[in-house]
Formats: sequence, C-alpha cells, structure tokens
Amino acid sequence: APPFFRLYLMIPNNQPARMIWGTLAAQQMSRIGIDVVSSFVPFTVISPRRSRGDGKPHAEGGWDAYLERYYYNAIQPTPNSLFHSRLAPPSGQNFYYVNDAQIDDALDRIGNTIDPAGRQAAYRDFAKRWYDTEPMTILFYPKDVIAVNPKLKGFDTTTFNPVFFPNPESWTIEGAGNDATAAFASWAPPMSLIPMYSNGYSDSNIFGPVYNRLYEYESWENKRLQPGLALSHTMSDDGKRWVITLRPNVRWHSGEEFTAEDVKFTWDTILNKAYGAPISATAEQVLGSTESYRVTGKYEITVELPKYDMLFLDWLLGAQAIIPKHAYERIPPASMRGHVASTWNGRYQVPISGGRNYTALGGVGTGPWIAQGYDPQRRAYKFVRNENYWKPHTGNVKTFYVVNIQGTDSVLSALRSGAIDAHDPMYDIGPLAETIEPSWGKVQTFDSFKWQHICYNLRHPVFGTGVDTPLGRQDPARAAEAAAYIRKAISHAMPREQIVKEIAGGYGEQGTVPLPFTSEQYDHDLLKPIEYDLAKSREYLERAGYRY
Amino acid sequence: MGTARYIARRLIFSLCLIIGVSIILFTMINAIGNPIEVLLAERPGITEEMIQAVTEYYGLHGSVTDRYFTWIWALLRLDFGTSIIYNLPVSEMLVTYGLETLKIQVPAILIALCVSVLISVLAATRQYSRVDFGVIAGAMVGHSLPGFLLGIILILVFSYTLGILPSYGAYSTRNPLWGSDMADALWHMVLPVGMLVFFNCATLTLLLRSSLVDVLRQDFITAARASGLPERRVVFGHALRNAFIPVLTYLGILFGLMLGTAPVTETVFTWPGLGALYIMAIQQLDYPLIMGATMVITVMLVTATLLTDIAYVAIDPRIRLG
Amino acid sequence: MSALLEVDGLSKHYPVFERRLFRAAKQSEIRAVDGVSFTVNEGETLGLVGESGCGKTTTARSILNLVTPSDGAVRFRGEDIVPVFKGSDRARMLEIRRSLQYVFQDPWLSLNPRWTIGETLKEPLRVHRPEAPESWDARVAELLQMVGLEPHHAWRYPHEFSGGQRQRVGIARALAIEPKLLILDEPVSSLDVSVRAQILNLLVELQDRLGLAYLYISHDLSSVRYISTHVAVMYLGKLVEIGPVDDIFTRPRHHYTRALLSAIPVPSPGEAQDRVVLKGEVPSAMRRPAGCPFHPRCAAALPVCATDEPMLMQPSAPHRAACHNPA
Amino acid sequence: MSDAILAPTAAPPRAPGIWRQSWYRFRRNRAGMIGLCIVTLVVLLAILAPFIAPYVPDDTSAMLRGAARRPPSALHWLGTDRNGYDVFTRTLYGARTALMVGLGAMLIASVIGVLIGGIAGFSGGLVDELLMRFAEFFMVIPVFVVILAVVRLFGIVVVGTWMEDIPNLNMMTIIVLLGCFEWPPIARMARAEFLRLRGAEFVEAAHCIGSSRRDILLRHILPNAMPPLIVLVALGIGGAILAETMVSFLGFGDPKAVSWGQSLFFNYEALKVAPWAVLSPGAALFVTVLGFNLLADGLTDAFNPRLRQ
Amino acid sequence: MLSTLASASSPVTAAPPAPLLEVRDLRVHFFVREGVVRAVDGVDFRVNPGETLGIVGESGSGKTVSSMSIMRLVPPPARNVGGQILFEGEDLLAKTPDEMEALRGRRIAMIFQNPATSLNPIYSIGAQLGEILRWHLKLSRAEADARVVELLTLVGISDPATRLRQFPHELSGGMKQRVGIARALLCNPSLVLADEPTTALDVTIQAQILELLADLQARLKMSMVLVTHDMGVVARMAHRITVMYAGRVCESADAATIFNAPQHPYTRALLESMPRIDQSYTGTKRQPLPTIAGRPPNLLNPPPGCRFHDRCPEASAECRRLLPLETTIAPGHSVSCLKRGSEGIAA
Ligand SMILES: Nc1ncnc2c1ncn2[C@@H]1O[C@H](COP(=O)(O)OP(=O)(O)OP(=O)(O)O)[C@@H](O)[C@H]1O
Ligand SMILES: Nc1ncnc2c1ncn2[C@@H]1O[C@H](COP(=O)(O)OP(=O)(O)OP(=O)(O)O)[C@@H](O)[C@H]1O
Ligand SMILES: [Mg+2]
Ligand SMILES: [Mg+2]
Repeated sequence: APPFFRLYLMIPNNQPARMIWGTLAAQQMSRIGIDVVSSFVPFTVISPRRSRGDGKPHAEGGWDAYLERYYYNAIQPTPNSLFHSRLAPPSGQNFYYVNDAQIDDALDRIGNTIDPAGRQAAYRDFAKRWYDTEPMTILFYPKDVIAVNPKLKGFDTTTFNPVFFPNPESWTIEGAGNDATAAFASWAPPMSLIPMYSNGYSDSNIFGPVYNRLYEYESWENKRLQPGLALSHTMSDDGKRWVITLRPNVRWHSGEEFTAEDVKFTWDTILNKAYGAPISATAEQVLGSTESYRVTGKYEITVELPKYDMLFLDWLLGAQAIIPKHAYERIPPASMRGHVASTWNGRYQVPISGGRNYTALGGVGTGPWIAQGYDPQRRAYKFVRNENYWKPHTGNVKTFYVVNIQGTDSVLSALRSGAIDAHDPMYDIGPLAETIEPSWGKVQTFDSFKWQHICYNLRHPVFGTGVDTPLGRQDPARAAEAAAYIRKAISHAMPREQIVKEIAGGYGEQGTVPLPFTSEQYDHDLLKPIEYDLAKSREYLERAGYRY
Repeated sequence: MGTARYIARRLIFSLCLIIGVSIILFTMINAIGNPIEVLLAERPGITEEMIQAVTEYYGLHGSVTDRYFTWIWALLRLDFGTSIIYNLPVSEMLVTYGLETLKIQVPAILIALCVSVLISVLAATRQYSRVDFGVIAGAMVGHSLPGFLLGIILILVFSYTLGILPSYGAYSTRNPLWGSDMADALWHMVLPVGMLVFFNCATLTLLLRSSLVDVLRQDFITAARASGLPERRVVFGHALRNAFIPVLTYLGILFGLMLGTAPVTETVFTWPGLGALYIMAIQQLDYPLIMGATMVITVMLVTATLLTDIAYVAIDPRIRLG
Repeated sequence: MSALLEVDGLSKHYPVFERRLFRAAKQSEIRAVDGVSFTVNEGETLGLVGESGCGKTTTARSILNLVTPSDGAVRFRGEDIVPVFKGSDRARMLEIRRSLQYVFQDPWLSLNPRWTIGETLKEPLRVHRPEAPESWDARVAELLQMVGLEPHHAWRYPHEFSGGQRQRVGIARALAIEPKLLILDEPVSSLDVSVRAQILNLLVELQDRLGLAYLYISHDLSSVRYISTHVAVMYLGKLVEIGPVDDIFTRPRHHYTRALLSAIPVPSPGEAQDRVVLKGEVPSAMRRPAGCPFHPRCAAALPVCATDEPMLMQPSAPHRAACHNPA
Repeated sequence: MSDAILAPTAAPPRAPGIWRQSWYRFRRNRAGMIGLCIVTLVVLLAILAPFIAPYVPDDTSAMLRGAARRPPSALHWLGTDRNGYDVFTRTLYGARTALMVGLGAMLIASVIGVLIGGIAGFSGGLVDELLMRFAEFFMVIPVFVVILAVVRLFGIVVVGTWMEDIPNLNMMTIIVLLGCFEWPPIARMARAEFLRLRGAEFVEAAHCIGSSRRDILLRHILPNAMPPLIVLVALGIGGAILAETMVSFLGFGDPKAVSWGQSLFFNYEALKVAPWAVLSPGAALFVTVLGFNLLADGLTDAFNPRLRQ
Repeated sequence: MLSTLASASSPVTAAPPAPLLEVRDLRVHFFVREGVVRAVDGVDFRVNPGETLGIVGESGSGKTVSSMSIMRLVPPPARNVGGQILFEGEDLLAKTPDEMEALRGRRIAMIFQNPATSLNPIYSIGAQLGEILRWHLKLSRAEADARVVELLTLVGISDPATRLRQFPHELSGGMKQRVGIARALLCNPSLVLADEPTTALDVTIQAQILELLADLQARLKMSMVLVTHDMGVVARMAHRITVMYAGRVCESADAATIFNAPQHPYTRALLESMPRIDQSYTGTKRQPLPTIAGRPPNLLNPPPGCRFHDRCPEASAECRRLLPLETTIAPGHSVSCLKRGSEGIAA
C-alpha cells in the first residue's frame, strides 16, 4: 500500500544515542504507513529552517519534524516562555507554532497568577490539554548521569542553563592540598561567552563561574532561591512593583565596585535590539521597556512591571548574570560577539577608577572565578580562584579548567586518565555507566529538568493543521482534530520503555508532556505513560481518515 | 639557470592549482546560499543595522565575483576572516590547529621512513626468503588495515584494557606526566603517531621493497659489487638512493593522504588538529573556517608536491630541468 | 629496369622545443634526414647503411608516411605519394600501402602480443580485402608456409615463438597483400648469428620468387654486402656515398665509408688490415658541424671541408660520393 | 625451406590465449589466489545476503524485545548492536554496499580516466599537456575533505528538489565523488600506456597496413593498455571502500545505507560495552580491502609476463 | 690511426705456463619454480697471464653466467653446484665473502656490456670511481681524484678533470664505456672480465673501444676474458678462443686454429653461416648461406647426449645418447665431440 503522507524527520547528528532512537522512531513511523525521510543533520541545519518563521513544510525550505532535547531557562517550569501562540518566531521561541486557545489560556495563567494554588491549577490545565492533543511527541525524561573523579567531593549539582554550572568553589579534591587544580569537560565549543547570548551549557559552563546573578539557587536538591548579588527585594501585592536591594561592597574582578548601574546596564543591553540577544523578546515581555526600571540608590533599583510575570523572579533575577558596565559599555553592539569579552581569546584593557587599566583575559564578573582566557592547545578555558569573592570558597580548588572534549568515549578515557574531574550532562554516559570502574569514576545521577521529544511543525497541512488529511479535507472543521489523531498515532508507535531501557541505559522516565518529571507541577495521576501499541496507532490513523 | 627556472615553473603551476581550488571551493560554498542566513538565523529580533554590520564584517556583500575577490584579497593578506562558531580569527586557529596536526604527521612520516628503510633492506636483500615473505605479508596486512580501525584497536588495548596510554587529546589538562609539559606532549603523541607510523610504514615498505628489489637487479649494482665494494655500501650507498626515486612521489602523496584523512585520525584520538577542526567547521557550517581549512590543506598539499618535485632534482641528476 | 621508388630530396626535420617559463619555444631543429635522394629499381635491393642515429629509420618512416616528411618527394612508379597520404582519399592511400610494406627491426615488439599469429596475418586482408573472407584462412596458411612456418602456427601467440620465427611472421604480414617493395629496417640485427642466415636466405629466396624490390636498412655491413645490389651510405642525415655494392665495398671513395668498412672486425685472425679508426664521437644531429658533416673526424679533411658542404657529384654516374677530397 | 623444430605434422592443440596465460601465471601467485578467494567470497556473500542473513537488515525487533547490545548468541550469531540490529545481518549486507561503492566509484573513475588518459596519450602535444595538468589539479585536491564538505552541503541543497527522491542519495554522492577524484592515477597510467603503445612497432605496423585510426585505437591499443589499468582498478576498489567507510565513520555517510562505516560510527562509542558490534564490520572491512589489495598484487604479476624469456 | 693486430704475437708455441685462471667443470644452475636450468653445466677453460681469452657462443649459451661466477656474483636463484675456479692457484669458490670482496675490483675486475646501465646514474663519475679507490687502496679523496684523472686520461677521455664532476647521463655511450674500462683498471687488476663490452656501441665507436682494449691489455700486461657473440671481435682481440654451446664448451683453441681449422661441427657452422664482408655476392646467383637449423635446446630439460646433436648434420645415434667430454686433440686445442674422438658419458 502506498504511504499516507511523507514526513521529513531531521535527526541532529551530535548525539549517537539520539541518532539511534531517531532512526528507531523513523522506522516505527513507517510501520504505520508514513513515508519517513530521515536525515542526520547538525543543529545548524535545523535552526535556520525553523527560525524562518513562515511555517513552511520541509520540502519548501521549512521543516516537518526533528528531534530535540529541551529544557526551560529557569528551574520553575516556564512553558509560557515557549508555547504561547504569541511567541511564534521570528520574535519568539515557539518554533513549533503551538497554537491552541486552551493552551494559551493556561499559559497566561501560569505566567501571571501570583497565587501558588491558582498557578498549580493552570499547570494542570496546560498538561491536560497537551496530553490530549500531543502537539509534540515527548519521548522521555532523561536522567543526567555524570561520572566524577572519586576523589572529588562537593559535586552535588548537575549543570542547568544558566542557573547551575560547575561550581568548583565548593569542590574539594581529596589529598590535593590547598591549591588543587580541577578540570571539567564540556562537549561543545561555546558560541559566545557574554551571558545574554548564551545558547546552553556549552556557554554557561564557561562563563558561569565568572559571573553572578541577583538571586541564585541554593542547591540542586532543594532548588530554592537565595540572595546573590541582591540582598533582598519587596514586591507589591499586584506583583508589579519591585524594589531590589543590592549587596554592597562587592567588587568586580577589575577592582571596581558593583552598583545598581551595572544591573541597569545589563537589562539595557538585553533589551537593546542592536545587541541582538536572543532573550530580548522574553525580557521585553517581562519588563516591557527600559522605562520600567530606575536606579533609586547606589544599591537599589526599582522596577514597575507591566503586569506580574513569574519569569521576573525565576528567570530575570534568578538566571540572568549581571555584566559590568565599566568594562563592556565601550564595546559597540555589533562587535560585542566578536570581542575578547565574548571569545576569551586574547586580552583587553578595562579602564578603572584612578585612570588605571585592568588587563582582562576574558569576561569580567563578580563571580568566584577569574577568567584566564583560552588555551587552544589544551582546548581549555582556565580560571583562578577569586580571592576577593564576596562569599568564601568552601573547597580547595585554586585553578580550574573547562576543557572542550567531544565524544563519550573521549570523556570517559579523559576521566580515567585523570585529565578531568567531572563533565556536563551532554555526554549521555548512561549506556556506558556499567563500564566505569569505581577506582577511577563515581557515577552520579541527577533528576534532570529536560525532556527528549520529536517536535512537529504545527503549521504542516497534515500533522499540524490537518487540512490535508482525509478527514480534514472532508470536514475542514475537524482538521485540527485529525492532525491530533495523527500525532497520537505516532506517539503510540514509540516504544518509550525500550528507548529508555535499551538506548538510554535505563536512565530516564517515559515522556508525556513538556514538564519536568520530578517537578512539583507534574501531575502523576493525570499523566500516565503513553503505551506502545501499534494497533492503537492504526486506529488513530483510521480516525484521521486513512485506510489500511 | 635550469634548476631555478624549473622551480619557478613548478611554483607558478602550484599557484594556478591553488587559485583553481579556491575558485571551486568558493563556487561550492556559494551554491549553498548566502552564509549570512545561517549565521544570523538563530538570532531572532535582529536589526537591519546588525545584519549590515555582520555582512560588512564577513565581506559578504556584493555579487559573487565581488565576494570572491574580496575573499582572495583577504587571503592574500593572510586574513581568513573570523570563525562563526569560535569568534576567533581563522588564521590564528589554523596556525594553532595546523601545528598540532603537523606535530603528529611529520614525526610519523619520518619515523615510518626510517623503519621502512630498515625493513625493506632486510627483505629486499633476502628476496624470496622467509624474512622477505614475512615482511611482505606484514606490510600487506598493514596496508589493508584501515588506519582508524587500527586506532580503535590501539585505544581498546592500550587505553582501555591496559590503561597505560592516553587516548585523547594532545596534552593533559593538568598534572602533566612527570611534571614536564614536554614529556606529557610526547606521551600523548605515542598512540596517534604509532598508528600513523604503522600505517605509513606498511605502504612505504611495500613500495620501497619492490623498488629496491628492482634496483638490486640493475647492472650498476652488479658493477659496484664487482668493484669489490662491501655489501653494506652497495645496498645503502648505491641501491637505496636509487630505490628512493620512485618512492619519492609516494612520499608527496603520503603527506597529502595524511592531511586528507586527518579528520579521521584526529577524530579517533580526539586530537586538536586541523582535521578535527575541519569536521567541526563542516558540522556547524562555519564557512570561514571551512574555506580557510580547505585552503590551508590544499596549500600544504601543493607545497608537499612542490617539495617532492624539488627533491627529485636533488636526488636524481637525470631529471631534465627547464 | 624501371625505377620503382624514387626518393627525391627527402627531408625530415624535428623541431626542438625549449621549455620556457610559460610556453615551449622552438629552439632549433634536428635534421634527422636532410635532402636524401636515391632510387630503388624493380627487383633490386638498395642497402642503406650508416651509424646509429644517422637517419636511416627516419628515411624509411618518411617514405611510408609514418612521419610526415618535411620536404621532398617520394615517387612510387613515378607518382608522388606524399600528397596522397596527406589527402583524404583513403582508397588511393590503401592502394599505395598495398605495394609498399615495412618489416620492423624488433621481432619482439612488432607483433601485437594479444593477437594470435593468424589474427595478425588476417589484419591486412581485412583492411584491404583482396579476396573474400572465406579464403583468408587458406591464405594465412599459405603465407606461413611461404616464410617457412607451419599452418597450425596461426593459432599461436607471438610469445610462443623464437626471434627468428617472429621475424618470419613479420615478413609474412608484410607479404600478405603482395607488395612490390619491402622496406626492411634492420631485420636481422636483433637476431642471433645462427638465425640471421636463415632470415637472409628467406629474403633472398622471396625476392627471387616474387620479384620484390628491397630497401634494406642495416648497420651490419656483411649482411648488406650479401643481400644488396646497391648501397647508400648515410652520415648525419645526409647521403654521403651511393653506388653498386661491390664498388662501395672494394673502392669506397668517401672517407667515412672507408672508416665504416674498416671498423667492422673481420672474422679472420692475423689478416693485417689497413684499419682506419675514427677519432671522436658521432656528433648529434642537433649540433651538426658546418661544411662537410664528417670533417671533424676525417683524416683527409681539407680547409674547404670546414666551410663548404660537398654535394653528391656526377648525378648520372652509378657510384657517387659527397666529398671534396675523395679517395 | 623448412624449420626443423617446427616439424610435427599434426597440429598441436591450440595454445592458450594471452588472458588464459595470465590466468596460469596468476594461479601460481599465492597472494593473488588468496585475494581472489576473498573477493569471490565477499561477492558471493553480498549476492546471497538475503538468503543467508537471518534477519532483514533494518530489523530492530531486538530493541523492542529489549535485546540490544547483546553478545553473540544462538539467536544473533554475532550479537546485536546499539541499534538493536543483528550484527551478522548488517555485516553481510554491508558487503553489498561496500562492493557497490568500490565498483561504482571505480567504474566512473575508469571511464573518466581511460577517456582522458587515452585522449591525452593518443593526441599528445598541447592537449596532452593540458589534460595532464588538469589531472594533476585533481590530485592535489584533498579528496576526503572535499567529500565531507560536499556530502554535507549537498544535504542542504537537495531538499525539496527531485534529487531527494534518489534512493541512497548520500551514497550516490559519495560514489560519484570518489569516482570523480580517483581517476587521475588511471588517466596517468592510461596515458603512459597509450603513449607507449602509440609508438609501439606493432601499432606502426598496423598504420603501414592501412588500418583505420579507430581500429588502431580500439583493437590494438586499448586491449594492450588494459592489464595495468585493471590492476589499478582493483587497488582502487579497496581504496574506495575504505574511503566510504571513513566518511560514514565520521557521521557523513548515508543514514539509510547498511554500511560497515555506518555500523562503526554508531557502535564506536560502545566499543567497550559491545566490542562485537565494532569488530565484526571492522574485520569485514579489513578482509575485503585486503582481498582487493592481494588481488591487485596477483594481477600485477599475472599481467607482467616476462614475454622475452 | 693505424694499428697492428693484438694477436700477432700469440704466445702459443711455448709450453703452457701456469695459468692465471683455470675453470674446471664449472656448474651453475638456476633453481626456478619449473625446475633446474642448467645454464652452465661443466665448463672448463683457462687464461694464461697476459693472454686474452675469447668466449663466443649464441645467446643463452652461458657466457655471462660463466664470467659472473668467476666473480661469485651469479644472482639468485642461480647457485654454483660444482667445479673449481682456480685464480692464481686458489679456489675462488672456497673463499669467504670478505675475501672475495677484497679480490673483486682489485685483482679481478669487470667491464660490463651496457655502459648506460652499469654506471650508477645518480653519482658523478669521480664519486663512483673514487669510492672504489678509497675503499681498496685507502687513498685520500685528493689522491683518489688524482688517480681517477690519470686513468681517465689513459682510456682517452679528454679533459678528465671536468668529466670527473659529470654524471653518467652527460656522457656519450662511447665515453661511458671508457669510464667503465677505467673503473676496471683502477687497481691494476691482473684479470679483466669483459662481457660483450662493445655490443651496445656504434660500429665506429666499437672499433675505437676494441682498439683501446687491445692496446691497454698489451701495455698493462693483464689477462682478459672477452665474452662476445661476434666472431669478428674475437678474431681481432683474442689469443685463445673458447666456443660455448648450451652451457658447455664445444671447442677451445688458439684463435688461428679456431678460424682456420675448426673441428667441432658447431664452430664450423657458426663460421660458415655468416656472410663475409670481404666477399662479393653479386654476379652469379647468390648461393643460400649455410644455416644451423633449429633452436638451441631448452636448458631446463636438456636432451640426453650431445647438446648439439639435433642440429648437427653429423649426428649419429651415439650422439643422442652420450654426452661428449672435452678431449685435447692437439696441444692447446680441445674439442667435445664424439666424432672427434671425445669420450662420451651417459648423462
Ligand atoms: N620523433 C622524433 N623527435 C625528435 N627527434 C627524432 C625523432 N625520431 C628520430 N629523431 C632523431 O632523428 C635522428 C635520426 O634517427 P633515426 O632513428 O632515423 O636513426 P637510425 O639511423 O635509424 O638509427 P638506428 O641505427 O639507431 O636505428 C636521431 O638523431 C634521432 O634522435
Ligand atoms: N634469472 C634466470 N632464471 C632462469 N634462467 C636464467 C636466468 N638468467 C639466465 N638464465 C639462463 O641461463 C642461461 C645462460 O645465460 P647467459 O646470460 O649466461 O647467456 P649468454 O651466453 O651470456 O647470452 P647472451 O649472449 O644473450 O648474453 C640462459 O639459457 C638463460 O636462459
Ligand atoms: Mg633505426
Ligand atoms: Mg650475456
């Protein structure tokens, strides 16, 4: 029988395990009558296709479907920053064109409800609608598996952009005296080391240790916010007016003092389109404009939000690093990405008070670590302990490296040879965890806030809008319903249990909706695992009007 | 005189080759579309001015021919542009990574050369003996064993099972071997160089042995023996140098081959060289880097060919110059 | 006796290129053959002798148009065949090829190693079609017998034969289309002494039987003496002496011919010989001396020899030498 | 006039032809025979793969059964790999891809090479000079690097065009590229042979007889130029197979192709956990390349008759 | 230049002096896959001091192998399987490789057939010749150069100091052969082996080289073995001649005897089958030349009996069965032919 329709599935080629389940997914789809054209491509092929913003299918230069690992930019799940129909590209990050009135409504409530119980209900509504229509096929929630040097103590966090990152200030390497050297492996080379340009942990692994945020998370375990560069804040009852008191006597690595002007500068640059920060749109949604905040004291800044948004605290205050005005304000917007502050390759002079200059080898921050630049031969970014950090270091690490190592094998042999102490979770060492011997590697697992999914272009006439399905053609009013049937058919064809067990090495949970499995917002009663059942798949396709 | 003109001719021809490759390369890259799209695609909300600035920066405005000449002109000033991914001057990256590549390739060729000379002499002077047969068989196996498979096996044995050699990178990030950076670098070179040596050695030995066998049959070798020269001088002084002439071409090719397959070698050993850089650049569509790396690899190859040609002149007085 | 082949002022010049930086520039030329004239009459044999590189082969190849002559005429039965070869009239060209055949020096190289002898011998029949294909096999057998081989040899490959036998095949191939003139380029030089005689005998016998004319090229003077009726001596692309065989061998007039004759060791020990041993090397055709090309090596050279080039004297005389001071 | 040693009256049986002679010589070459056996075996296995293989090549049922990355067992003779494929089946089918790549690439290369080399050698002069410079040009281009780039970029270009419907497009691209870059050695050899044969006495003899140019080219020169070219082609097949494997190993191969390189690519990471999934295709690759190299070695000897002895 | 024949003062009449070189029953076989090629199968000859021995025979008769085995330089797969080579009374075959090395080039030297291939193309003339001198005579570089110049002058090379720095390809064929001769004479050897030294050269150059060789041989009082297939050359150069056929000696005698009173049918046929340059063939109808029918036997599997029997007009049943041994029929003249009184052995 001829296939029902053709679907182009792009599988990012940077993660062998994903390539494997991607291939499996494609095979399963063809088993239920879809003509799948799968290809392995680097993410750089996917991104321009999806960010064209015109919703064209693959054959017309857009895209149909691809595999992705995703997570929210804050620890509180913020689906409202991704899936609202308002956030369609090019200005937003709803690349998938999720466009559903019920979902929009739930997302708005998530963002703007101050009351925790009301917000919880909104999360539930979001999850329910998602579970029913499955705009994407969430395959599973991977666990982060990280092997560390057994002598390393104090590594109790996984990296999570950009909130958690290797925080070597709390590491202790046993038997290494008081000035130990530690090294951390990061998979991909960074794109830019200016925080607002960050693309993920490939960047934040490196710039993270140098900068601070206004609020920081206490630990991965409790995920509670605690003051960072801010000491405290007050919020009006309607959640719109905030007064933030900053920590005094904090010094930048250059020796200059940290003040409210730096916070303002940071927000200004994020909002300034000339800098081209990808988070600009989200920041605009939260802050409105540069008018909404004022410096009201050397250590105080007052903010008037257009309306309450949970992202303000959880994302803008808690996840966006503050950059130094005195060091970066002279860099023209267009060359910010190419500047040494962004590449850490080379040195530049930062004018400081007293008419002197500070020679910077990388980013200038207030953080526990001072950037020492990039060593291309070792492929490593070097850091030294910031002895004047406002919070004492609790570990014994004095010199720290972030090394660029590609490949699971390589990272494990690096760990084995003692070249590194830990690595980021990109490596997916789960399937290889059994090969790690306790003498050289301790396997640590963390519940992660990510999910692996197949995402669809929801403007695709078949599985997106459904207008080109038999049912949709017959009855245009039921087109969306038909598209949902198709997506559910695909979803039921995915052997999630096997994918987790056989490919991810058992480190993960079966996926349902884009909410972290271990988060408070995940409703375990509602969200039962989606069973692998080809008969059901076929049934759904038949409901969409296809005949076997 | 002749030699100078000959070299000048070769130089000019090499230059033409390089220009030809650059045109092909440029056409290929441009067939894909304007790189700016890829470059800026992931930056939502970007302004016109910024596009303009970046366009300016990468010299991407104007017609295709304009861009080609802009590019060539930049190349001539050794300005390869800026890597999109790393945000670094490409020329700088090529030098750092190129040196790492040469660091394993050149010693590998030299060692392989010495070893294969010894082995081939051993075999060729005992033609049809068991030693000879063993050498041929070994060389044949080595010649057929793909380098990267060998690399994988070496890693499996020496890094995984025995755990005595590092399998990744060119340096320890910290705690260098015996506290010496030098020792540490050599330590890391053992496996990749070992693999390349084995691989080259096999092919070189095959060639050198058969060339040597041929030369040893020649009249002038018999004449040298008949003049009472000791066997060692006959073999090393008279036969070997002649036997090298046909092998010389291969040495040039070998160099090209090694650069050409550097991506594989460097992937297997995670070596921070040009090959690995190239793979990365292709994966990420880092156009300036792709173009720069390809040009550098081509120039190196052309140089190797040129050097081979000149070496011919040095080793063989019969080469007709001019 | 009528003239079968007349060669008149035949020249072949090869340009010598020098490689410049960008292009090759013509620097000078090698006059491989320079104004050679001679006649071969029906049923006669003209021996063409001279040292290596003096242009014997080039003369033969120019006659056959294997290289295009630079100048001069080659008349076959009075008709100039150079334009015919240059022209596009293939039928006419084939007609001339039929009467004019070539036997090569090296019996090892002149047969296609991948063809059986039969195929090789059928090739001329296939091209010229003197008779119907059915009779080709019989003709091949006949040819093989004519040169002293067996019919079943048609099934063999060249490498299964000895040098003498291969040379016979080469002759048979040339004879397949019944030519009038055979050009033999050193047909016995690469053969062993004991085989040479067989081939020479065969040539003589064929000439007697078929009335062929030969242009016999060799530097083996004894075989030339045996087989030729006339001899032409070449030196550096020029004819220096020509005449009836006995005249040349007993009363050579050109000093080069004399030297050549005395350079041949005679197989009779103790026979005191007036030996002329030439000084110096054979000059290359590229750097030809001015005047008489032979004068730098000539013991009897006069001052005029260094400046004036001597011509072959007395156009009508049977024995002519190009020398200012003939012996 | 008769020749005493050729006296036998009855015609002896027909002597073996030149190809057969080569075969006799080849048969005595041990290395060549081993190579031939290996190559024959690989070809047979490739042809018979559907009948021998216990599974279809893209059967991932092992994964659904929860039996991926399992060591060899009665069910899966060489184990299963990370994808849940049966290693034995994949290795068998991989031979088809390998041969397709090797033969396809070398077919293209030989056609281009013989044409260009033949034209250069036969016409000589300026044409020769230009063509050989052209060939040299192709020799300095780093083939492997170009393949990576083209495969990668091609993947972007074809989307939405008719080319996309070509089955195994990536593989085809690799084959064509290999063919387009491997021809210079063949062209050089062909040119040398044509040049040598053009001046060969038996070719001149054909001229003398009056054979036409076409006859001379096709009936005299070409067959005689073949043997060294065949050797080159045999060598090239091994090289092409290797190149494809390396391209796949780097992740630029055809995702749908069942190729050894692809298996290596996917299982290399799991080398330590499931070495069988890497070693089987690796060994197959090695043996195949070795087979072609040995074959070429044997052919060199067979086609190099010291006819004069 | 006029010269007298070297053979004019042939030292035949005196009682045979102690030979410089005596080869007895030399056997060299090639062990090839198909079997054993008996390239040299029982060869005897001797060379007296100051004498030139010519060895003639058809292609493949074993001339080269015989002379190479005197040098102990037969290439594998050939092996010496028997016989003695007495040089100044000592058996060369019993010497160690080191002893042989000391002898080669110094006491016994060689001139090669093809001057183009017997010089190393990548070293200058001076370097190649000097190396030998420095090795054997332990001369300094300057001394060696002086000696090379001296020898190059001796062999008639003009401007030897320049030639010294030239490479073989810059010299003409005749010049290269002169260099080859100079190389052989470097250490004043007492025996020179020359394997077809002029075959590759032009007629007039050949005459020059032969002249030079005869002259040098007489002046330096050395012995020479001259291998050739040209009867004319031996007639001119050799005092004594050994005729070989299929790995065996047919006839040995002084030059005049071989040419004037040949005994062996093969020697006779060889002499007769050549047209004579000093004889006219015109006038009458040309008589066919006498020929030797057939081909030399295959040495891989030589027929029993006399190696020449199947081409020999005189052959009898005996000849097909018995291998003739060499017999002296007159002083200094030996033949291997049953019809000439040789003993035969069944082989
Ligand atoms: N194709 C060519 N290009 C340039 N020069 C050539 C060519 N063919 C022949 N010559 C030159 O022409 C001259 C005559 O050569 P040719 O072969 O006719 O001499 P030959 O008398 O036949 O010599 P041999 O006795 O060696 O056969 C030589 O100097 C040779 O170098
Ligand atoms: N490598 C070899 N393998 C087998 N047989 C060989 C080999 N070399 C020489 N022979 C045989 O040894 C015999 C003697 O060869 P040799 O070279 O001594 O002959 P020759 O008399 O010097 O001939 P020519 O006049 O051709 O130089 C020949 O019959 C030849 O077939
Ligand atoms: Mg000639
Ligand atoms: Mg010989």
